[in-house]
Amino acid sequence: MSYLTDEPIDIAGLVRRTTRTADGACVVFEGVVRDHHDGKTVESIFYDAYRPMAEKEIARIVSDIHRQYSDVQITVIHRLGHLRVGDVSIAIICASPHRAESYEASRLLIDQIKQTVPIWKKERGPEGEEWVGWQGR
Amino acid sequence: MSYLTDEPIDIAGLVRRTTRTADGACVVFEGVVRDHHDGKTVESIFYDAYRPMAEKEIARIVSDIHRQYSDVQITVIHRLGHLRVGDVSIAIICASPHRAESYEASRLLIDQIKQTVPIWKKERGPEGEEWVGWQGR
Amino acid sequence: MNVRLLYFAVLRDITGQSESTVSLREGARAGDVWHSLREQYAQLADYRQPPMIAVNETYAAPDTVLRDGDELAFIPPVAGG
Amino acid sequence: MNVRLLYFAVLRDITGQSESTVSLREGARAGDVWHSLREQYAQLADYRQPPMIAVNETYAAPDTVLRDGDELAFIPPVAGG
Repeated sequence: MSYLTDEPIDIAGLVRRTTRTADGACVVFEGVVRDHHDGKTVESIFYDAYRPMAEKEIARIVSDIHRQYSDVQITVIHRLGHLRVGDVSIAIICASPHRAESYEASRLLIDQIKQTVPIWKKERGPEGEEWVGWQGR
Repeated sequence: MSYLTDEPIDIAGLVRRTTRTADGACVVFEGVVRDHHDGKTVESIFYDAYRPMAEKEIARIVSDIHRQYSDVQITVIHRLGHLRVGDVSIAIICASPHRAESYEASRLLIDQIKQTVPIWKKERGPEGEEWVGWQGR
Repeated sequence: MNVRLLYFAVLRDITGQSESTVSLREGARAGDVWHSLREQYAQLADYRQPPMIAVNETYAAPDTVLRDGDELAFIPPVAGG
Repeated sequence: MNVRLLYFAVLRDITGQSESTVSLREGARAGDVWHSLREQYAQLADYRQPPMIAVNETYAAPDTVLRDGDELAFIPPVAGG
């Protein structure tokens, strides 16, 4: 299964497929395109990726977290391409018999995905466009 | 707005109405009826509440957490009545510009709601039915 | 004076009613009502301590003095979520 | 020997290409390729240190010795999520 998509993310469907009958808790994280960043207005974002490496890197992170939290069923999907304000860029679904593990796994997953997965975003606004993280170096 | 419902919870609709254009993160907690509890098989659950007091108590908790996390937009809804395995009993939606606050607020909300809101559940399984928490005292 | 007593969950099953009106002497406390319920229903005999108590939809201590027209409820262990 | 060099995000914009084949002497290291890119593109002059480096879809250190047929990519600061 791919961790990347060029289509809108069907979160309800993913939640349904992630949660097993033994699960009493499901924690969903949605990353959403917001209308500002570093004091600038954002109208849309273009997400680019080194696709095969991003797939491998997300798989590695999911496998690491699953090893730590074996009770947690995990689904991760990151959307690429042009997204507008309010669109969901990433969904992380964690389901488990008890809630503590799903909260912890969810938080670790998004933190690690943001740190190492080769995905980039170019923000577009009234003042032009810019690759996030590059100009600030 | 009521915090209680007798109908299935429309999570996607609640997420859409909770998230503002300034929000970059949305954390959704779903409590789900699971197929076992304390080693016993569960087939369905009946949720009962002291409705006016439960409304007030959830409102108080939401207001407390909102005071601590003023950036977080919060929606809470608890379903009552007969639920089957896999049905969502509670949904907590937290949206904020950055993710840390939504994770923390979400976790505190469910922990506090489980502690003090006058809602009860009667589990039904092949061995009969039982009000959770009472027999074990 | 009269107090409206509400029954929920296991207490509704045990007593077979969802509410009743109880007549109390002036100065009666919430905990006193629990003790007379215990005397009435054998299944409550083991529960010397009352469950949580709500007076007028707010949690209250067992020694809360009741007033005419109050709404009283004993709150069995909650299990929402 | 030849290495396939991939360009992403800001590096694709700066170089105007998505990939190229670079000929290297035996023993060349990943960091060496970054330094020749810097000489070629004025916009990279300020970036003495390379961004993160991937060799064959795995993160690697700048002193990694390259082999014929390797796939090399410089990874600008990531911003997924």
